[in-house]
Amino acid sequence: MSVVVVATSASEWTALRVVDSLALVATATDRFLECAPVMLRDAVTGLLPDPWRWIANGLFAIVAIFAVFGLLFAFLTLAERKILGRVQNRPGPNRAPTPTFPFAKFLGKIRTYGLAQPFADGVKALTKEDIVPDGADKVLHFLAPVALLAFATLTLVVIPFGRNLVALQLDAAVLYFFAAGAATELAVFMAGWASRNKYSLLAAMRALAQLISYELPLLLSWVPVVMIAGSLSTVAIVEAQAGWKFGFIPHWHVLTPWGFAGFVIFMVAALAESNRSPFDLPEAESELIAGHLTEYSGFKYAFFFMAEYFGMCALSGMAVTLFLGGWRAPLPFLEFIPSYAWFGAKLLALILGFMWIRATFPRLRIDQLTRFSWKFLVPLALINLGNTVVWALMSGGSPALALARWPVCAAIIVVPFVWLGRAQSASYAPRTYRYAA
Amino acid sequence: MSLPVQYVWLIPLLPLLAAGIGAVTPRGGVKIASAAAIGAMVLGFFLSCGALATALAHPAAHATANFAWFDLGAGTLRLGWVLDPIAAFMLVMVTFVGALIFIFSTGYMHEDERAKQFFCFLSLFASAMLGVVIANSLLLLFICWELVGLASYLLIGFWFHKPEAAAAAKKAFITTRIGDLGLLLGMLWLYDSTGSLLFYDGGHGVLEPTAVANLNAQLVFGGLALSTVIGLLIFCGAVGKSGQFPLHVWLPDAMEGPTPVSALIHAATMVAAGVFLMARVYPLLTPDALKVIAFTGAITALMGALIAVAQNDIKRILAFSTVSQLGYMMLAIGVGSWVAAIFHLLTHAFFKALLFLGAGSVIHAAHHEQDIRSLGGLRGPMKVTFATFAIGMMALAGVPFLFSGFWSKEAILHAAHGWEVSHLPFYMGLTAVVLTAFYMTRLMAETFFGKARTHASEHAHESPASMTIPLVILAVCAVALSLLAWPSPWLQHILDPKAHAEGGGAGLMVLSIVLVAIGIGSGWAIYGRTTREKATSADPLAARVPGVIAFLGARMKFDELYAATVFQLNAALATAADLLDRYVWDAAVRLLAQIGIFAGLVNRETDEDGLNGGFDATSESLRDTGKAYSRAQTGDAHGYLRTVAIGFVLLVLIVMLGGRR
Amino acid sequence: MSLSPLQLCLLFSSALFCVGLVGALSRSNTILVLLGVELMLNAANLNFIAFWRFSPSPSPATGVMFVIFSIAVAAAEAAVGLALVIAIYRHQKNIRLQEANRLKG
Amino acid sequence: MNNLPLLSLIIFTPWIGAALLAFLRGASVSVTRTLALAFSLAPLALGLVAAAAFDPARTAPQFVENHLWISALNVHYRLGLDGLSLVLVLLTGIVTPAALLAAWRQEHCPRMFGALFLLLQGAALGVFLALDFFHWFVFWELSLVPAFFLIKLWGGASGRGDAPATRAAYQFVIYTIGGSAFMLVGFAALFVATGTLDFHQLAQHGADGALAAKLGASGVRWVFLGVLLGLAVKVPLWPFHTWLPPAYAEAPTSGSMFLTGVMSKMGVYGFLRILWPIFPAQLHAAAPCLIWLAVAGVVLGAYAALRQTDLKRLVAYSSINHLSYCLLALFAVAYATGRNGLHGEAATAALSGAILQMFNHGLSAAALFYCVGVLESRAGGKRGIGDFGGVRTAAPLFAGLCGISLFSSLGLPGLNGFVGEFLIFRGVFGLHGAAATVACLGLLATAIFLLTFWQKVFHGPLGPNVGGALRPDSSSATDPSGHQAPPTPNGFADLNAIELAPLLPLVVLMFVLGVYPQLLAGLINPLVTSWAGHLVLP
Amino acid sequence: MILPLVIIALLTIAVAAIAMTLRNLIHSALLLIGSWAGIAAFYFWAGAEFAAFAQVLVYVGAVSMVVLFAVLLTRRSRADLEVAPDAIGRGLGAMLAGGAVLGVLFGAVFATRLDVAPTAAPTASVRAIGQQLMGAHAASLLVVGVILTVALLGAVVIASTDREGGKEDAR
Repeated sequence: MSVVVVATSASEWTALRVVDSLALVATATDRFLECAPVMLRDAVTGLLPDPWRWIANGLFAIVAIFAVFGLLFAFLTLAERKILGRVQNRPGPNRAPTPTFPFAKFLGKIRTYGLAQPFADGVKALTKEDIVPDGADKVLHFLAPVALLAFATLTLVVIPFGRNLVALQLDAAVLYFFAAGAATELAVFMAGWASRNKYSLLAAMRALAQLISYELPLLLSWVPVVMIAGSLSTVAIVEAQAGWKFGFIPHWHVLTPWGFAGFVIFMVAALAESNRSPFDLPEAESELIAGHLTEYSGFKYAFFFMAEYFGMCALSGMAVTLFLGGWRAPLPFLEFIPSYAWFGAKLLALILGFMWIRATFPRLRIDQLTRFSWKFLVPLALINLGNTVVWALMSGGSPALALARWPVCAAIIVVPFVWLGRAQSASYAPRTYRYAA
Repeated sequence: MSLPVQYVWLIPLLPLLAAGIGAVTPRGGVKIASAAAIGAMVLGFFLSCGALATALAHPAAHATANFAWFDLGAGTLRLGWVLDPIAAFMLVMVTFVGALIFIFSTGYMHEDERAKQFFCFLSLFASAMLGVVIANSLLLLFICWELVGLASYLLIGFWFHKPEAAAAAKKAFITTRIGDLGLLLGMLWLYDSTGSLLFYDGGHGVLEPTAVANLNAQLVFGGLALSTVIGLLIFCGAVGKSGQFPLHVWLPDAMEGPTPVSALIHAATMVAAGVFLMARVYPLLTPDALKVIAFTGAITALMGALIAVAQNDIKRILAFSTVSQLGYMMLAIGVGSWVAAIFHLLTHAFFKALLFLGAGSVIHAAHHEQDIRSLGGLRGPMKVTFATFAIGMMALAGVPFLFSGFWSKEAILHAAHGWEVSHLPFYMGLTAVVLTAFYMTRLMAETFFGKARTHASEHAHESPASMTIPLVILAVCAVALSLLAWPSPWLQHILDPKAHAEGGGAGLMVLSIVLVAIGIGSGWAIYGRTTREKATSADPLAARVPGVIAFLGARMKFDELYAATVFQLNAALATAADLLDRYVWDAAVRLLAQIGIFAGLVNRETDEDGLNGGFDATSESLRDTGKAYSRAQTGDAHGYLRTVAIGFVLLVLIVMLGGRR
Repeated sequence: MSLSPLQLCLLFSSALFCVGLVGALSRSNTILVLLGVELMLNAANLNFIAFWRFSPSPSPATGVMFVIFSIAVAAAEAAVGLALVIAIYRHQKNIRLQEANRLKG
Repeated sequence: MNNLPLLSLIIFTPWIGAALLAFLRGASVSVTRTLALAFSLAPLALGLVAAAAFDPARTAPQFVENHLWISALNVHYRLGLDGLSLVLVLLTGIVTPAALLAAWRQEHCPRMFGALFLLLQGAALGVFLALDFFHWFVFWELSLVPAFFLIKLWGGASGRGDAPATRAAYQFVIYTIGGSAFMLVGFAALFVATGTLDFHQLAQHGADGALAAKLGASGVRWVFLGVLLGLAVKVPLWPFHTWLPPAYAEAPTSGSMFLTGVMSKMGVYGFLRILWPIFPAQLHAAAPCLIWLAVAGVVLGAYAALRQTDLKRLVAYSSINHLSYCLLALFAVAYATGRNGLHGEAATAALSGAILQMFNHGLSAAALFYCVGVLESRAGGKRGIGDFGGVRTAAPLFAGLCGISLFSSLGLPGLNGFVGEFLIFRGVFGLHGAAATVACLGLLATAIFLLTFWQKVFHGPLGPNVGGALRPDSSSATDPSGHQAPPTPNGFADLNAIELAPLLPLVVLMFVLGVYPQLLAGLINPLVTSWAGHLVLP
Repeated sequence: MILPLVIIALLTIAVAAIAMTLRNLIHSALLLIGSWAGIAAFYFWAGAEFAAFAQVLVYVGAVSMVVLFAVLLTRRSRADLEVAPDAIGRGLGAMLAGGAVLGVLFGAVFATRLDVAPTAAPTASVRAIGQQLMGAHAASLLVVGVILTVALLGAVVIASTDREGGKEDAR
C-alpha cells in the first residue's frame, strides 16, 4: 500500500504537488466512506481543464479546512467552557437558545445544552465596537490578529487528515509545519507591542521568551520520529507507522520507549507553544489583565481566539501524525471505520486532554517555566535523541538484541527522567502551606 | 518410585534453594527459613529414597550424567553426577539425619534472633554435602568439598561475637585447607596425567581400569607408583576433613558451634566426607597408600579414645569420640574393607547424631552448662533424653547384637584382623574399643546418674517435642540399622558383591564383647558406683594417674606443639617477607631515587645560569614591535567596515582592469 | 541587452547587499548595524542558490548545502552579536556603535 | 552499524565526559556525579554491544580500525578487539562505575575527581584496544597522570591528600615511568630495526626470528629486558612491587579500586600482548628465573600480607599475590614452549586461567578495597586491623557482602576466584610442577591472612570503632551460652542504598562467574587455544 | 518565470531599504523580517525548498525573536526606540561607499556573459540533502554543530550579568 504521487504539471511549482486522486493506485480500502471526501472534490473540480484543476483543488482544500476547522473551533470553545464548568462544578453555558425563527411562535425558546452558544458569541463579536487605543501602532495592531490567524491556518495544510487527504504534500512537510508555526510568535509580539500597553508589552516579552524556550524541545522531540521514519514528509511518516506487530500492536511511534518520551515532550511543548494553561503566561489574567489581548475587542479578539484553537488543532494533528499513527486504525479489524474518523477521534482526544490539563493544573511562574524547558525538557529531548540512536542501532541484530533494546531504551530515558525530575524539584523550596492545614 | 541419575542434581538443589530463600528472607523470617530448609530436606529424603531404589536396581553399575562446564581448549571441562549404591546410601543418610537435625534445631535455636541465618547456613551445608556425595568429578567433589568447609566455617563461627568461636572457625578452615592443598595437588596431578577428572566416564574415567592401570604403571620418585602418590595426596584432604591425626586439632574446637551443627557436620556428615572420599577413590589406592591410611586411622582411633577419657566437656568428649571413630573408618579403608568403613560411617552417623542431639538436649535443658562435672542426676527429669542417649551410648560402645554400632565395629575389627601386612592396627583398634566403652560409661554416669550438682542441672526439664522426637527416631534407627548387617550381610552384598564375607568371626566377636564388657565395667566401677558429690571434687581417675590424665586432658599438647613449630615458622616467614620488602627492595628503590635527585640538582644549577638569559632579550624586542602595531586599532567599527568596502571596490577594479589588459 | 535570469538574480543579490552595506555603514544603532550585516550575509546566500539553480549540472545540491551551513553560522552570529549588543548596553547604557571604542590601540 | 567506530567510541566516550565535566564549572555536585557515572557506564554499554556482535571463534582482532596517523613514522591508529581485550574492556567498564559510585559521598571537588577518573578510564581502555605501540604507549603513559593526581589530591587519611599520599603518588609515578622509559627505549630500537610499531608485525618478526637477525642476539636481549622491566614494574612482578602497597594504601578508596581492578591488569595485558608474542625466545630463556620470581610474588606477597596491620596494605599485598598467579601462568607457558611432549592442554588451561584471574581479581580486589574504604570512612580514617571488631554484629549486610568478596579472593569454589586459580594451577602443574607445588603455599597463606582480616574485623566483641564503648554492659559478650546476641550498637551503621550500589553488582558477578564461567571462557577460549597451538620457538 | 523573480526581488529590496532607513527600530526589525521572508520566497522560487524552510525557521522563527528581544532589552523608555537621526557625514560616506560597491558589482554582473541556457529547475529532495549532509559533509555538519553550541553558550555567557549570585537565567 503505497501512495504514488505523480507531478501534476511541468511547471516550476513542482515542489507544490497537490495529491491527485486519479493518479492514485487503487487501494484495498476503496470503500465509499473512505473515498468520499476525495470523490466529493473530484465531483466539484474534475471537469476543469488540467492547468486549472490543481488550483481548484487547492481552493477546495482551503475551503474545506476553513469549514471543518471553523466549525470545530466553534464547538471546541463550547466544549471547553462546558468541560471547565463540569470540572469546576458548575453547569457552563447552557442558556443560549436555539434559533427557531420560522416556528418561534409554536416552539418558543429551545435550550439545547447551550449548543447555540458559539453562534451567539460569533454574533456578539461581530457587532462589538472595534477599539484601537490612541497611542497604538495602528498598522501593526491591525496586522497582528490577521497574521496570527494566517500563520495558524498555514500549518494545517500539510497534515494528512486521512488517507489521501492532505492539502499539500511536501517533501519537507514537517519542516514547513514548524517554520510556519514559528512565525506565529511574531504575530503575538506584534499584538503586544502595537497595543501600547505595558501589560501587553510584558505579555509579548513573555510570549517571546516562552516560545523560544519551548521551540527547542518541540523541535527536538520529533527529530527521532524523522530519524526512524527516514523522511520529513508527513505522509511517509504515517506510512512508516503502518501495520501491526503480532497482528494487534500497532507500529505507532508512541508505543516505543523513545516514541513515548518524544510524544510526552512534544505535548508539553505544544501546550506551551499554543499558550495553553498551565503555560498561559502571556495572557495570565491575574497578572497581566489579558496580556497581549488586552487592547483587542470585537472580531480581532475573535481572530486571536480562533488562531489559538487552530494552533492547538494543528499541533495536536501533528502529534497524531508523528506519534499516534496518523489516520491509521489501532486494530486491524477496525479499519472499516474511515481514516479521517480515526484522525478526528485522536485529534479530539488530544484536545480534550489539553482542556483537562487546563482545568487541573495551576499556572507556572515565568522562571519556573523557562527552567522547566531548559533544564528538563531540552536535556530529556536530547537524551531521547541518543536513545533513538541506540534503538536504531540495536534493531538490526538478533531477536534477543531486539528484545533487549526495550528495557535498555526504557532505562536510558526513565533514569534521566527520574533524576532530572528530582533535580528539578530539588531546586524549589518545599511548598509550605501557611494558611491551610 | 525411582529417580534416574539425570535428575539426581535435584537433591542438592533443593537445600540450595532453601538457603537462597533463607538468605533473602528478612531478619525475622525464621519460620519461613526453617520451613524451607526442613521442607527441602524432607523432599530431598524422598528423592534420595528414589535414588536408592534406582541404584539398588543395578548395584554394580555407576550411572553417570556428565555435562560441560565451560570451554577449555579444544574440548570442554566436564563435570558430572554419579549414582551408585554408595552415593545413594549416603544421600539417604544425609537427608534423613539432616532433616531430623533441622527439626531439632527449630527447638534448639528458637531463642536465637539470628536463627534464620542458621537455617540458611545449614541448608547451604546440606546442599554442598549432597553435592560431594553425588559428584562424579573430583573437581566437582572438590568444589562441594570446599563449600562444605565454608558452611562448616560459618556455622562454627555462628556465634561469632564470642572470640573463641571466631578463632575456632578460622582454625577449622585453615587446618582443613592445609589438607585440601594436598587434595588439590593430587587432583592437579591426576588431571595432568589422565586428562580427566571424571570418576566414571564410560571407560575413560579416572577410577576405571584403563586409567588406574596407567597410573599404576608410572613410577615417580623413590620408586613409588604415581597412583600411590596421588592417592596419598588425596588422602591429605581426607585427613584434614575427617580430623585424622595429625590434623585433628580443629575438630574439638569446632564444638564452639551450636550443638545441632556439631551433630550434623562434625559428627554425622561432613567429617565422614573424608572417609567417603577415600571409599570413592578406593580403586586408585595402591597397597602402599593403604598402609599409610591404615596406620593413620589406627593411630587416630587410639589417640582420640585416649584423649576422650580425660575430657570434661560433654561435647568435647563426643568430639574426640568422633575423631576416634573416624579413625576406625580410615583403618577399615586402609585394611581394604571400604564396605566396612561405609557401614560404620552410616551407623556412626545415626548414633553420633543421636548422641550429639542428646547432648544438645542436655545443654539446652541445663542452661548451657556443658561440663559433665557440673551436671548429674538428669536421669530423673529428662527421661526421654536419658533413654535415647543410653541407646546411642550403647551403640557407640558396641554393646552386642542389638545395636548397629556393634556390627559395624565388628566388621572393621574383622577386616583389620584379616590384614596381612601388620596386626598392630588391629590391636590398637581393640584398645580403643575398651577405652570407648569406658569413657562413654563415664559420660553417662557423670551426666545422668548421681545427684544434680549445680543449680542449672537441678532445674533441668525435658526438652520440647521438636527436640525429643528426632531423638526417638534416631534412637530407633541406631538400633534398626543392625539390619544392614544382620541377620545377613546385606550391605556387603550390595556395595561390593565380589568380596565374600569370610566366616569364622565368632571368636573375634566374643573377644570384642568381652572387651566392651571390661570397658563398661571399669567405667561403672570408677564413676558409677560412687558418684561425684560436688562439681569441684577431684576426678577419681585423675587422682590415680594425675600426669597421664593431665597430659590427655590437654589433648596430648598438640596445640602447643603446633604453636611452637608450625605457627612460629609461619610467623617467621611472614616477618621475613615483610622485612625483605621494607628494608631491602624499598631501600634499593630509595637509593636509586636519591641518585636521581642529586643528578637533577646539578642539572638545575647549570640550566638557570647558562641557558635562560638569552631568551629574555628576545622577548623584550618582540613586545616593542607589538606596541607599535596596535595603534592602527582605532575602535571605530564603521571605519573598519568602510575600509573593507573601499578595499573591496579597489580589489574588484584591479582585477577587472587587470583582466582587460 | 537582455538579462539572463541568472544575471537578474545576481543584480538582486548585489542590490540587497548594498542596501545592507549602506545600512550597516550609516546607522549608529548597533542592532541596525548587525541587521545590515545579516542582510549582506543573506544577499551572499542568494548567490549560492542562484548559481546552483542555473549551473549546468545542479544534481549535487552543493549550493543548498552552502546555504544551509551559512544559515546555521548566521544564526550563531546573530545570537552572539545580539548578546554583545546587550553587553554593550549594560556597559555604556546606550548602544551607539561609535561610542564603543574603548579597546582602541 | 558496521561502520560505527565502536572501539574509538569506547575509548573516547569517557574522555568526552571528562571534557564536559571540566567545562561544567557551575554544575551542582549531584549533576557532576551523575554525569561522571553515566559516562563511565557508556563504555560498559558499548562493550556489551561489542560483546554481542563479537565472534569468539575468530581469533584475529575484530572491529578493527586502521588509519594512517603519522606517515613519516609509519604510525597507524590501529584498534582491534579480541577475546583478551574484550574481557578487560568489560572489566574496566564494570570497575570504573563501581569506583565512581564508591566515591559518591566524596565531597572534595567531585567535578575534577570525576573528570580525572573518566580520563583514567579512557586511557586504560585505550591500552586494552590499541594495536600499535605508538598510541598504546601514549595511553599507557596517559593513564599515569590522572592516577597521580587522584592519589596526591584525594589520597591519605584525610581524603584531601597529605604527606604520605604525596610521597606514595610520586613514588608510584616515578617508579612506573622509570620502568616504561626502558620500554620506550626498547621499542625505539625495535622501530629502528624493523620500521614498524604494529604489534602484529612485530610479533611476526619475533616469531620467525627476523628480529634477532636484525638486532643481533644481544641487542634483542637488551630490548627484551627493557620492555620486561617496564611491564614488570607495572604489574608488579616481585621484587619490583614496593611502590604498590603505599600507592594502593594512600590512594582514595575508589582510586585503589581502579588501580587494582584495572591498572594492574594493564601490566599483565602488556605481558600477554607485547612481551610474549614479540620475544618468545627471550622469554623462554628467561622463564626459569622469572617463574621463581612469580612464585616469590605468590608466596612472599601472601606472607607479607600476613604481617600487615593496615587493612589497605593487606589487600594491596593480596593483589601482588593474585597478579603473580597470572604471571606465573604465562612464565610457565613460556618456560615449556618448545619442550617435547608439551601439553597443549596445560598451556591452554594456564593462559585461560591467567585471563580469567585478571577479570576475577579485578572484581574481588575492587570489592575488597571498597569494603576497606567503607570501614575507613566509618572509623574516621582509621584502618588498622585492630581498630575494629564485631562489625558483623553491627552491620550484617556489609559483613556478608565483604565476606563474599573475601572468599572470592581466597578462591572459594562457587565464586569466581576459584575458576581462574584452578586453571592456573592446573596449567602450571603440567608445565612446571615444582613451581605449582611451592605456589600452593601462597594459597594457604592467602587463606590465613584473609581469614585473619575477617576474624579480627568482623568477628568477636564490638571493637573500638564499632561502638564497643556504647554497649551498656560487657558481660553479654562473654556469656558462654552465646544465645544472647549483643545489643545492636548505634556506632556503626550498615550499608545504605548508595553504599550498596557499587558492591552489589560486583558480588552478583562473583556468583555468576563462579557458577557459570563459560560467560567469559566462551569469549577467550578459541583465542587461547590458538595461542597454545602455536607455541614454537624461532 | 521571470515575473515572480522580479516581484520578489523588488519587494525584498524595497522592504530592506525601507527597514534600513526607518527610525522606529521595531518597524525596522519587522520589515527586515519581511525581507528575510522574501529571500525565503526566492529560495522557493529557485527550487531550494529545504533551504527556504530553513530560512524561515531560522530567520523568521529564531533570529527575529532574538532581534526583537535585544531591541526591547536595550531601551529604557519608549522614546528610545525612536533612534536619533544619524550624522549627515557618516550617512554620506555610507552612501558613497555603498554606491561604489553597487557600481562595481553591477558593472561586474553586466560585464560578464552569464546567459546560461535556462534549464528545468533542479530539485534538491530532502533525502538527497540528508544524504549529503551525513555523507560528504558530515565533518562540516559536526563543526557547525559545535559552532552553534559554542555560540549558544557564548551568548549566554556574554549576555549574563556579572553580579554575584548569578543564578538567574540568561534569557
